[in-house]
Amino acid sequence: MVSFILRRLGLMIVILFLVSIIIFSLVNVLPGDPALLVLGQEATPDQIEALRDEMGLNDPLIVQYFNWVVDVLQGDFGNSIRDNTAVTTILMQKIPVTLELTVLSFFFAILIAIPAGIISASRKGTAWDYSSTLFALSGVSVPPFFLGILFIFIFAVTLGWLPPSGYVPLTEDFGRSLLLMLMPALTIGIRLSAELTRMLRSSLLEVLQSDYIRTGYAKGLLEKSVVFGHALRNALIPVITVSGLQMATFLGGAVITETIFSVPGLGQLVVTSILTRDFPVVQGAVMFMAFAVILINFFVDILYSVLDPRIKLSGGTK
Amino acid sequence: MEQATEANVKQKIPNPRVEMFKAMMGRFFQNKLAVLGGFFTFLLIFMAIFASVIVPHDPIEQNYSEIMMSPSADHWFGTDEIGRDIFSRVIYGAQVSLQAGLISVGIALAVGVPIGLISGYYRGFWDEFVIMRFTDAMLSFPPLVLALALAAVLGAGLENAMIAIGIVLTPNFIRLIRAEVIAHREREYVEAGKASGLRDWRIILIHILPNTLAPIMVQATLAIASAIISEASLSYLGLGTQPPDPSWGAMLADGQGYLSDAPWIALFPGIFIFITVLSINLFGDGIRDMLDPKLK
Amino acid sequence: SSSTDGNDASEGDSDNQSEDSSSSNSESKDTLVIGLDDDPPQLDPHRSSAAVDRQTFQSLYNKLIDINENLELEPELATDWNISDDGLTYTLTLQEGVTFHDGTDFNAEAVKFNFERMLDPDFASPRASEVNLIEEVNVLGDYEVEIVLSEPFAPFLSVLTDRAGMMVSPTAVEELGDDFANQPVGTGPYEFVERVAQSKIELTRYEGYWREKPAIANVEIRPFPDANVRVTNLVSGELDLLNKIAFKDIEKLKEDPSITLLEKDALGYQGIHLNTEVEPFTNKNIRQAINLAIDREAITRVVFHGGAVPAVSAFAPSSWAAPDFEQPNADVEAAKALVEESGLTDVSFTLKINPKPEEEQMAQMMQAMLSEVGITMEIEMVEFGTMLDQLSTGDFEAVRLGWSGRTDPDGNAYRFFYTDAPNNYTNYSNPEVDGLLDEARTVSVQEERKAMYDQLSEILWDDAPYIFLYHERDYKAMKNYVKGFEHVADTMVRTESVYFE
Amino acid sequence: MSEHSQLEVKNLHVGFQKKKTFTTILNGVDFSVEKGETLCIVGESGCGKSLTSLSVMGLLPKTGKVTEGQILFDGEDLTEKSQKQMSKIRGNDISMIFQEPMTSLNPVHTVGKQIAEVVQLHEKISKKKAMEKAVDMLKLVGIPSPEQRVYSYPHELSGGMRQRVMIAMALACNPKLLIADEPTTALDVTIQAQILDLMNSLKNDFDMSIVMITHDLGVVSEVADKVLVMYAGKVVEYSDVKSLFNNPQHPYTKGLIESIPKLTEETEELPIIPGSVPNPDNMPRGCRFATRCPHAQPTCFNEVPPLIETESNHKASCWMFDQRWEEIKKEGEAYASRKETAATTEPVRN
Amino acid sequence: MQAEKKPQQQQNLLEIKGLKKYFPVGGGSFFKKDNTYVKAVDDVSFYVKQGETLGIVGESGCGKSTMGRAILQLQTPTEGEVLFEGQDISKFKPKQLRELRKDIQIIFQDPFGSLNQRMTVGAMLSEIVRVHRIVPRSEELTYVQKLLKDVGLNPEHYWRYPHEFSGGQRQRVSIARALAVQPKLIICDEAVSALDVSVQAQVLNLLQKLKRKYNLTYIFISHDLSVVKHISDRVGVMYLGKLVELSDKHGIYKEPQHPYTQALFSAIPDVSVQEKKERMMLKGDVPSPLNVPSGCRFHTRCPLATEQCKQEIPEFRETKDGHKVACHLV
Ligand SMILES: Nc1ncnc2c1ncn2[C@@H]1O[C@H](COP(=O)(O)OP(=O)(O)OP(=O)(O)O)[C@@H](O)[C@H]1O
Ligand SMILES: Nc1ncnc2c1ncn2[C@@H]1O[C@H](COP(=O)(O)OP(=O)(O)OP(=O)(O)O)[C@@H](O)[C@H]1O
Ligand SMILES: [Mg+2]
Ligand SMILES: [Mg+2]
Ligand code: NI
Repeated sequence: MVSFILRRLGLMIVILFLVSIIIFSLVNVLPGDPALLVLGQEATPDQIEALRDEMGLNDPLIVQYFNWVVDVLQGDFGNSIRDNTAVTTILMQKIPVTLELTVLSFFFAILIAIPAGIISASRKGTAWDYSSTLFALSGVSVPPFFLGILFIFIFAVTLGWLPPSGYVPLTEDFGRSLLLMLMPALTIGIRLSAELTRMLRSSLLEVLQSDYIRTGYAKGLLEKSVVFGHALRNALIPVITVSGLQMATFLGGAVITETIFSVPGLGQLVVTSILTRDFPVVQGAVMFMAFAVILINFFVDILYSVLDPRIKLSGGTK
Repeated sequence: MEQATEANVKQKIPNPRVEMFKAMMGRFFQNKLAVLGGFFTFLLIFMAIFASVIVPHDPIEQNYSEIMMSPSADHWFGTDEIGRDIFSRVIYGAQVSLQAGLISVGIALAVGVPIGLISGYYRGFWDEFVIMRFTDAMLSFPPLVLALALAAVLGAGLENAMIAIGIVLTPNFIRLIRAEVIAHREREYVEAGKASGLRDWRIILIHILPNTLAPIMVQATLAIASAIISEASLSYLGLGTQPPDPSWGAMLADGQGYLSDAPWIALFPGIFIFITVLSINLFGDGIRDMLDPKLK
Repeated sequence: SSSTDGNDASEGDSDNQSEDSSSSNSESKDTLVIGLDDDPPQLDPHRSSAAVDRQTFQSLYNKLIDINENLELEPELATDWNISDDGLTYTLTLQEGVTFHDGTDFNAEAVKFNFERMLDPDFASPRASEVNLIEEVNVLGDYEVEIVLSEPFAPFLSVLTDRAGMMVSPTAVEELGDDFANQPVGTGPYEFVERVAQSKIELTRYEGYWREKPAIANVEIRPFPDANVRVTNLVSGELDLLNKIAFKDIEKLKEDPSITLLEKDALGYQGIHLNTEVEPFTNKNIRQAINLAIDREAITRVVFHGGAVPAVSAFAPSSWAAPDFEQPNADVEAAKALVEESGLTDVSFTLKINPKPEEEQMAQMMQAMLSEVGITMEIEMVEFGTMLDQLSTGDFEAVRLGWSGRTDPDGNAYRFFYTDAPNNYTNYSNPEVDGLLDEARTVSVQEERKAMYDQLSEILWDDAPYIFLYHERDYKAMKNYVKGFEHVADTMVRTESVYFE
Repeated sequence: MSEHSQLEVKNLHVGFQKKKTFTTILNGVDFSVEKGETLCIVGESGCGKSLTSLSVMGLLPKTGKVTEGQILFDGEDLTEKSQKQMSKIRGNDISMIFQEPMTSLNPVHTVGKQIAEVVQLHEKISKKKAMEKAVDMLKLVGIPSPEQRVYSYPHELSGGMRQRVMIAMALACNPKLLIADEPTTALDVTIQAQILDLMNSLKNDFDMSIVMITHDLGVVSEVADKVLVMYAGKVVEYSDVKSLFNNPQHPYTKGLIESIPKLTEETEELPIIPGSVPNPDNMPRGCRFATRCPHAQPTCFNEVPPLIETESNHKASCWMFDQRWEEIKKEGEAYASRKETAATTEPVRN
Repeated sequence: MQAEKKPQQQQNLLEIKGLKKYFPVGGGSFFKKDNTYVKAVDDVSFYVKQGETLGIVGESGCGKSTMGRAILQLQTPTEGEVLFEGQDISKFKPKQLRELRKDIQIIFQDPFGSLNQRMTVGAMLSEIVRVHRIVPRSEELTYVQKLLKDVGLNPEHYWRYPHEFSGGQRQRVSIARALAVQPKLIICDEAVSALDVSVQAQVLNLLQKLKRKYNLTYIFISHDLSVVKHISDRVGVMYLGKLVELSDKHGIYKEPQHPYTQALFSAIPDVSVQEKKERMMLKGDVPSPLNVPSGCRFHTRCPLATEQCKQEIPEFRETKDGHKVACHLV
């Protein structure tokens, strides 16, 4: 266990290091001068030069990278170029939003996926199975922005049941916060649930073929007990791993959903920051997202070993 | 005499390739949804290829006296905010989307397959500490964010969007292929090949690659579907196709503003993205079944 | 924390309000919720470069001089001003009894401090280009200050009506340094409470305000970059007031009985920078052909639904410098002839635009129009950051970019058309134009200046380094219980006078 | 009770639905197992041994179906019982052990829990009691320190221990009949010997009947009382174990026994049965072994041979033991000569 | 066949000296160097003479396959020499190894897994023939079809895919593949274990026939003692990575000397033995190769174990003429 954690920490550092290099280089080859964006059309070349100096943009890239990494290691992600707020402060404001959205989306996803997956796997080849498969495929196929737009059109514009968009922190107004999150969370949740249903179905089908399921029946268990007592847990193992790996996709998928529903989360932050060349914010936010993804996968691995006693948390390579 | 029997034999036994193909087709056609998906996929490809013949109007011709007209006999899907025929634009949009899907996946395959093959076959330091960690790093980025950043770096435009999506998809293929190769590398037929004194490249290309083709194909079809969505997303954010080329994503972005007055502007491209991606997904599922001889 | 409490209450209220049909219920409501088209990046006027910032400044800060609905100068922090005959020395008399939100007194020293801050090369203020003619600022008394320019500059007073005239608290600046932007302190009617980037900015009434205190206790500013979302939120009652609407919504909002739509000609202009140093725009015939080929009327009608008027010069109809000449209708034949005359064949160029639906529509319309006269125009969408970069390095053929406009015509022309001026992206250089622009700065008689600008407009139309397309009109949409809104052509949201009914 | 055999299978036909065609795999299987008796079913891979046992358990795959015949357990026909009724019998009256001990245990539950589950299911006792019973059972099958081992997961045990756990689970409710489908195939010989020993001693202690499936004739000689030899879904020989090895009747059984290399004898070349098992979709109409039988006559190909009692407790399904055999042979000779004159020889197929 | 393939009977074709193959476990990654090993093959020495068949028996996981692979250099041995015709092939370069593979071949247990499912049998065999330039291109087809006939298949099978064969036929294809390069030594790693008894007999006979025909040398790995006895001239018994007994087959089957060999033999259920003999039952399970017992590896299960067995590793020594045993008690 200790060796597992050490090893994972080591890996995490390597990956984060690579992520930092990738994002740093990416951001630095972005066309567009942040100094110019800060100063706007009114700026004189002298001013721009001065500001570039101040921001350290005239240093060699290696030096810039090094400076940035040293700061990051001290917990300082720098300040936003756009509004000079500390990146950490901005992140702290955004994280709860994204967290709320993510948790809610997963909640919806699981609420839909588990029953759908079980029904379609245990009634393979029936109309239930077909409709659940079709739902799952549709969910995967509908672009998130189209679904979001459709939701707004139906529930906010036409029916007027839900507020179209916006965000209120949970702490400020619990009910309203949830109400506002309903559509974005459903938009992400439906897609996620579609993926989960597909995965659960196929992994359940495989598990249901296995010998120990036959043993279960041979013991005299009824189908219900076999499915819930023996099959589900085994089938969930790959599903959980895959959803861990999909985490990155969902953090990213939220980008557009957040934009459509004006949810001020991390995704929107990254998009606007890329477009406004707010390098420190882009770097900080992406580092955080990557960190979150890695961390989640770390926990997924632990969960994995809890669910599956065969998996020992040892230092071995996969 | 030898000759005679040989000819004889060839005539008598049914060609096994044909038999295998028939069995595969059988499995494919058993999956009704896949057949439907395949049908639509080919219909869309047909549409894209013959767009210029099919369309009733020029997709970029503007008619300011026919702005935001609802669907009619002349304009099946209505007209958009500068009076263009949406049906014609949607048909042309198939070109963009299918290109985007095929080319970006092509890029990912072209880069991912060789790297995955070599990395998985030789393992060792490069595999463990460079390639795998690098793909790990790439995969811990939210893909859309990565695509967005790449597209911003490369500049807007369909080609660049395809390259960006291709790059984002690549690590997935590297991983998949590497895992497959590692699994096959330990299989006895590969060892037997080695034991027969075959060179590595021959083992990799002639023996391992064809055996990993099935999962690669499946992943590729699914990747085409997601590449289409990604292209639409980038176009939606303004980093995809350039106007006036009709991209479904861009049309959707334009139409979003007119949802309450002219919902058809956004609705039809949206439905087409959906149908296309769904068809390809279904088709991909069918191919998965087709390539799995374990299925009866 | 007391203000947070107040906030909670207001949230509850806005809830109730959306349940009752969103008409008049001003009694309980004490927060004005404003929707902006973007998140203001900067709350420090001397740092600000984005137009949207100014929307919040009007609540947080006072300017030395204000402009009224007819674009006439009005006293604000400066009660009176005096210009020396040589046009170099400006003497301002200041309002007494004004305090900053942090309690600091506003006086001549504060004014001096503010100008020095803007001029400080280390501070790299975008304001510097507006005030760089200032040679010195002298404190003449507690409430009297003298500003000396290095050369006569007629538009100087109008500069003071904008960000350069906004006064920030010297104490706060010294205390907070760069962090001032996150805790701005001005003299305005509202003081800063809290900001959540890209989510909201909260302001509350400044109890020590020197003029009549605003009627509404709190202001909340929320960014909605998506125009549809913004309007939907106004209609559904989440928002009370919008700074900008999508043009396609004009008719709809006009018809909506619960909404008041104010309309005003703005000061800016929109058009295309043609890089006169590269093919095909080295050729004047081509530039003129483009000028003639574009049907501005169609663009304003189709894309802007009447929310813009065709432009022929840098001066909007609201400005006194607007030229009198009629805009000629699109003339395909004449344009064709010009292309022929140019001797060039296969004329083609790439227009860079921002990725926005309206821009795309307009670009596609122009593309169609130009193709009729035999000019091929490619469209390339470039985000703003890249675009600014390419503009400054000259890496472009044509760029679709306008100017938000300044009160004084000089602010709309000099920086773009004077040889080597900072924003002369077109690389246009015409001694005659330079002469006119210089002279118009020194003369202070409006009629004389108008004649000069008229001449300028004609030359620019003829030379066509920049294709003027349209002047936007400014729309402010609000719930009809929002009253007292002063709609000025500078397009700012002035919250001071607003009240609920 | 004693008027019935413990298990009696009569004319069992089982097949699979494949798309539109129905393939019959088991084609009239008959046998019976008395109380306390061990019956071994042997035969080549794919001949339907497992299918027979699964039919008894009522655990055929969804596409499989019993089309004809009866399975009488204590005189009651199991083919007529519903799934619910069957679930009361399974694990309680009839238990089953499978070939692969690793995959037959659920990897995510402790072995104790898996044993206790059967007990709780059929005996309605408390969890704690069931767990105690699990410990007892583990002790019974000879697992050292069973108190700790109940908390082990299957992967923590060796193959032999896992198979013991399977046995413990199968015996937990004192079944009347134990079906063991190749219980030792996956194990090493030394471990196999331990398990076979264990099963033998438990059989005596519990007085159960056992149906043991195997393809290893050595194992048969160790444990069986009676042997059922199957070939391509049919019973070819059904006999007392001694009689079978001493005096195999059916050509297939003979070939089978001879083709095994013997430890005690030296042979340069092993006698073999030429050819391979025909495809289920393409079976000869008559005796299914006819394609490989050295004695086959045209009749063998066309008419199904009856199961003929050649000795007491020894039956074989072959025309050779029929009174008509001489007749059949003559007919065959006549046919062969006709064929020879036609001068077409069928290629020898291996 | 080539002339050099007819030498005097007594030459050592292959000699193994102190062969070891350790597998590191725990990945031995960058962050954590792990020093535990699976000692799959631990100090094994023996020789094989030209034209003889050496059988290797032992329980699952005792290292039989690993040894086979290490001999072939499919897995580089950790230590030890593999002398083939007097040359140490463990020091060969890749190019030399490829050449060597003309001389040593292997047949695997799983007749399905060891064939490339996506290639016709003919393509697979032709490829090998072509790569090693066994015959000119024009004769390729005839050569391969003859090969198919040799192993008892039809020439028509040239165009078939592996999945269209029965298990026995597939194993014949594997044999044909091994024969295609005209090897001197073939390692049969459980080559008949996956087959039904009736098919097994067919394949065993075939192997015998081919051996005579081509003067082949076999190392025959199996866990089936009767099969090994049937086919081998000499037999080696492995236990946990070590060779514990090695002798000609009459010696070992008549008078097994190592207690493990004795137990192994007595555990075989044999059809021909009708009177149940008294078994020598072993207690417990095979220990994990990760954690091998000290001293004699068998002492944990040996009914005769003494203190000495727990402490000292017994030497592998000759007790009789050509009969080697590793046991303190012999
Ligand atoms: N689910 C199924 N669908 C179709 N055919 C099946 C199915 N299961 C088994 N069969 C067929 O039934 C026949 C008998 O299978 P069975 O498993 O009973 O053989 P077996 O005698 O147990 O063989 P083995 O010794 O390999 O276990 C085989 O030919 C097999 O192909
Ligand atoms: N690549 C490998 N990495 C780590 N351990 C291995 C590897 N290959 C084999 N082993 C281990 O080495 C030991 C010997 O394995 P090997 O396959 O040689 O046994 P075997 O005698 O052939 O067994 P079987 O009869 O089951 O085929 C086993 O414990 C196995 O787990
Ligand atoms: Mg079976
Ligand atoms: Mg092995
Ligand atoms: Ni029309």
